[in-house]
Amino acid sequence: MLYSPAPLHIPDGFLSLMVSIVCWVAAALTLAAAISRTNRSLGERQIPLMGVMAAFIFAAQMINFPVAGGTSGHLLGGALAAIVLGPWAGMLVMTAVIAVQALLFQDGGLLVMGANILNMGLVTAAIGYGLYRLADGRSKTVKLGITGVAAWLSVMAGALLTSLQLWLSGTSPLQVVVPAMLGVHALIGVGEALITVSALGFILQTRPDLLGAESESSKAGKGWILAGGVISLFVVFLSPFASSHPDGLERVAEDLGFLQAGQAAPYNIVPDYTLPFLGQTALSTILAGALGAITVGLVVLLISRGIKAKT
Amino acid sequence: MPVTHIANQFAMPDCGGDILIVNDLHFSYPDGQPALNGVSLKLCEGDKVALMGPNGAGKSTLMLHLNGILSGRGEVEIAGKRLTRDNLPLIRSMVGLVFQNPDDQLFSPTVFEDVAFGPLHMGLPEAEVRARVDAALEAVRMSSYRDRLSHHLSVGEKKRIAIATVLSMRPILLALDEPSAGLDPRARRTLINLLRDLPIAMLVSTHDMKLAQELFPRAVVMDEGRVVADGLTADILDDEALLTAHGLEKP
Amino acid sequence: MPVTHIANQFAMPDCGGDILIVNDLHFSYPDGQPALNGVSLKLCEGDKVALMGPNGAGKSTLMLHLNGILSGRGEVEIAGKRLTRDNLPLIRSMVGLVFQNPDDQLFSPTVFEDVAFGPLHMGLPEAEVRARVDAALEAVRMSSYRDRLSHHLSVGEKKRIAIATVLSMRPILLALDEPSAGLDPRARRTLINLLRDLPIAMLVSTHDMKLAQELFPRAVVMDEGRVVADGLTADILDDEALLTAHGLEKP
Amino acid sequence: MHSNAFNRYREKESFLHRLDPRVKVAATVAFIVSNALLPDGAWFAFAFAWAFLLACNLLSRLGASYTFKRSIIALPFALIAITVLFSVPGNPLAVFHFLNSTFAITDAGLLRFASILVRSWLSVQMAILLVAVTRFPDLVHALEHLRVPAILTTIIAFLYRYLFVLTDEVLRLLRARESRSAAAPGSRSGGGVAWRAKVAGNLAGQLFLRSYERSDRIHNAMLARGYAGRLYTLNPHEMRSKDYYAAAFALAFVFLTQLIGRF
Ligand SMILES: Nc1ncnc2c1ncn2[C@@H]1O[C@H](COP(=O)(O)OP(=O)(O)OP(=O)(O)O)[C@@H](O)[C@H]1O
Ligand SMILES: Nc1ncnc2c1ncn2[C@@H]1O[C@H](COP(=O)(O)OP(=O)(O)OP(=O)(O)O)[C@@H](O)[C@H]1O
Ligand SMILES: [Mg+2]
Ligand SMILES: [Mg+2]
Repeated sequence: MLYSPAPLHIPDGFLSLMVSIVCWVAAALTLAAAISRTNRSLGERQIPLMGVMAAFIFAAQMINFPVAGGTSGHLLGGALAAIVLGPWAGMLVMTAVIAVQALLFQDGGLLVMGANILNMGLVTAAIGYGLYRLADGRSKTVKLGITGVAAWLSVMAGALLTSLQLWLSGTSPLQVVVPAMLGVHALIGVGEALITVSALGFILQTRPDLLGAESESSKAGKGWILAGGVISLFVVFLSPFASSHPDGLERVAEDLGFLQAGQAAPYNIVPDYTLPFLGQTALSTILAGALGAITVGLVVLLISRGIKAKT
Repeated sequence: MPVTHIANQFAMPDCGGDILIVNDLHFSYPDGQPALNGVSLKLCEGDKVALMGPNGAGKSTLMLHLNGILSGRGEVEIAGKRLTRDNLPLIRSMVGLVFQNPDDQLFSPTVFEDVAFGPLHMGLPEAEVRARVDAALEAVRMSSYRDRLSHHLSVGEKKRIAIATVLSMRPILLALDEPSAGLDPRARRTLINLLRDLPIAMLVSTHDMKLAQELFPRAVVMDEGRVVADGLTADILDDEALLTAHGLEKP
Repeated sequence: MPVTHIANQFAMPDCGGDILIVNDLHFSYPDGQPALNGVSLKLCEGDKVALMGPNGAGKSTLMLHLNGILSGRGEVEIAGKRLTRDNLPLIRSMVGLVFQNPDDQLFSPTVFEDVAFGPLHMGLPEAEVRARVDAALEAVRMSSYRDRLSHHLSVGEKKRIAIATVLSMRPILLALDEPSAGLDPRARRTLINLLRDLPIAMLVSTHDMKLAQELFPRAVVMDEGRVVADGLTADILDDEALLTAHGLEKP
Repeated sequence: MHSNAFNRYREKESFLHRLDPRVKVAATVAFIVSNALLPDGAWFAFAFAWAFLLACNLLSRLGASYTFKRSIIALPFALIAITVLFSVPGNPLAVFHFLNSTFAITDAGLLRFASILVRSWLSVQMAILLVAVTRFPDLVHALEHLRVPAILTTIIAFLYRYLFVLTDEVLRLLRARESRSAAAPGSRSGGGVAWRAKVAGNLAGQLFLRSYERSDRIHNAMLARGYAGRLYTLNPHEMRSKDYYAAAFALAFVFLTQLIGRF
């Protein structure tokens, strides 16, 4: 009654071991960066703040509003967390939320938790914060407008990543999973955007002092804008492509040599883990690795910028 | 063994219950905790009744039944209308429920938006909404707070705005859950005067014996999910044995 | 115009303030809101003092100064030690501050961890920590709750555990912020007995005049960031003019 | 108020309840990894894993079907995998005509689908059992010992503690909204979707402010008890010999499952 599982939480068993591990590595690297940044830049007050904020995100996910015909919209909160807490703290907070959801409610698995963290915590925070910083110094209306777009895109990004992971794991064919996930989440994203915007509006109206205090230096801000922008573009261009021309995506993979000619679909390569790190899983490894690499690359970029800004 | 008293042991004027009739209400929370074990209660037009009892007696649970937020076995009737799933929205416009913590009640950024929520949700036209907000704020003497941020008000002010948020729906019954908790004596006094002046039937749960004594001619005592006494407040507060048996104290 | 009373107008036994001396303390919140405007106060060994005053008088703010969580202009001295940045850890082990809402005070998942938090952060060895936890739980008569999860407790139980969390630091002064708020009469009674039995000096802010009357021989009244009266509780509660001027009421 | 929905621990006296939480966490993860490692259609190995799960269920004294009843949670997600029934090339088992298209369930597709479902179903059940026999604070301690960064475990511990407080707060807010969601006689009620979304956002904003201010008060409470930026905890757990045996046993089980699955 209190807790309803959300479709983005992948349970154990639905991702291949390889994809799970690659996602874990990507998530762990990003989190390591987040932890070192948070430890370095934020005071001792941060521990209770992040802890209670994690509980806040958890509780806020229960707030819903009736849309029509018995359906209702609700919040995932990744973008909101990053905007109000800053990106690094936002990521840690979302990670804690996802971990507790998995541990306590089996909403999302343990082995696949890396993927869930990546999809719902890290990417959403990067997009949410990156685009929000784009609105630095603009009017409140512009800020809220951009926040809405960011919130919507963050949900779409999560959905897209989820579908790609499912595809690479051979759990669902690309031409089914991408349109289905993106279609559903385009609507969920609207709910997310509406609630995020009005929650932020509420905070801007009552305690504007709370926003802005957490914002990082302007240089690091640029890094985030870049990161958020790149991921957003990735979503904006890949989503329509992936949903209307799923064959195209496979063709690209094929042309690049990932796919052997004549193989009908990548999910045909049912992972056979006699040699888990080599062999026939090469394609999924490489593609999932590419996804991870994008994330890690962005993180490295950001860290180097952050360190430069410090010295 | 708690002393049990027959309900209505004290003489009370009777009107048949034209505003509220609760009949043999039973309710258990989902975790199996029984909270109401057959509550019966009647309220007449203009009745101002105190609802007393120790922690866990079921007072808040009973209040949540009055406008169907919880629904247990038994009957609840407001102004002759049986509470059912279908007329829930209608009933909610007739019963104004004010929660203990005004922070729970006030969820909008400004006072105006909060007081307007009920009328807006009722689908009233804008002019009517504005008129009702003004009237409600006037009634709690907070007209000048119309555009303030609720978040920055003092507890006492928040309490009064919380009452305005339900007055704007023109309820015929007010149900207030521990309205004086956390108020300092001055704010408490203001509240008492406000409640005294509101020309509306009310059921007020409270641990504040003095408030009950001053404001409510009639009192209902609950314990363990049952009404254990119902009568003139003065009589009840005089009954030492009753009070101690149910964890209450003389004011 | 509020009536102003000279502090210490009532006769009080004097010890020179061997536990707590607050001298001319001023403090404004970062948003410019002045909260303390020259507070002076002394407490002797074993003194049990009620701190009364309307909402916003500055009671909580004063308490936060006693162990340096806030620090304004003026002097605070605990057991002869001036409160400075350097001896903050020492002072914090001597002043046990209990906040109004036990949910803020009990931030660890289990009762044991919460009560152990203070001693652990004082750097005591493990055996000593365990002994102190046991003693503190014993003092509030909650030994059997050692391994319970904090969120499963009732308000009254939480309140007692909250007191244990500071008793485990063996403070010489307890500062309790509105300990009886939200308790029903039975839980309140338990708390009163507990406080009466604790052999330790305490400063207790409260809106509960009856609690003050029963438990504390001495009372301090604050309003607008100042001490406006300090004396025998009985005398203060008899001074009708003083009470109404500062938003208080006779119990 | 009570949010017992969040308490997944079931109090019992059993071997599993007393086992060191580190062992329980590690064994659960090993079990789940082992499932993921099994190839499709390794029915004997799956059955063996299931037997192990049943044995754990019995050892926990929660009853053989305790985790089964609660494992429905992963079912909705199975919808996403259902298409592999049709999409994996193989010998058609059954053919449907629908909207001018032909769908064929293939034997390979069925094998893949069933394998995904079984893997997930076994893994979810073991996780359910883990939280049923381990109190959440102990789980967090286990994560600490297993070298999860302290900042994360601390956030998780706070999250768990305030989960109860804040969800109660949210429930009260939702209740307040509900109780004023009224209708005038004869009028349609509810307002527009955007307005309702705005109200939901207001609730979230309100909750945020209250959480933020609460974190301030908690910080004060921590300072008052000597917190100065570093958190110290007592280690409440100690590995005993029976914990080591249990760990070794779980490890042996995983190896055996893999052997069965492959040969
Ligand atoms: N959400 C809930 N879930 C389970 N049990 C509940 C819940 N809320 C209340 N209870 C239980 O129901 C009983 C009645 O509670 P209720 O809150 O109605 O008492 P009350 O008379 O209002 O007490 P108080 O004076 O403390 O407000 C108590 O035993 C309480 O523990
Ligand atoms: N964090 C804060 N920031 C700004 N002003 C504050 C803050 N906390 C309190 N104040 C203000 O400082 C003054 C003193 O507040 P304080 O909380 O000390 O009063 P109090 O006597 O404890 O009142 P109460 O009886 O309501 O608890 C009030 O005017 C209050 O509005
Ligand atoms: Mg109640
Ligand atoms: Mg205070």
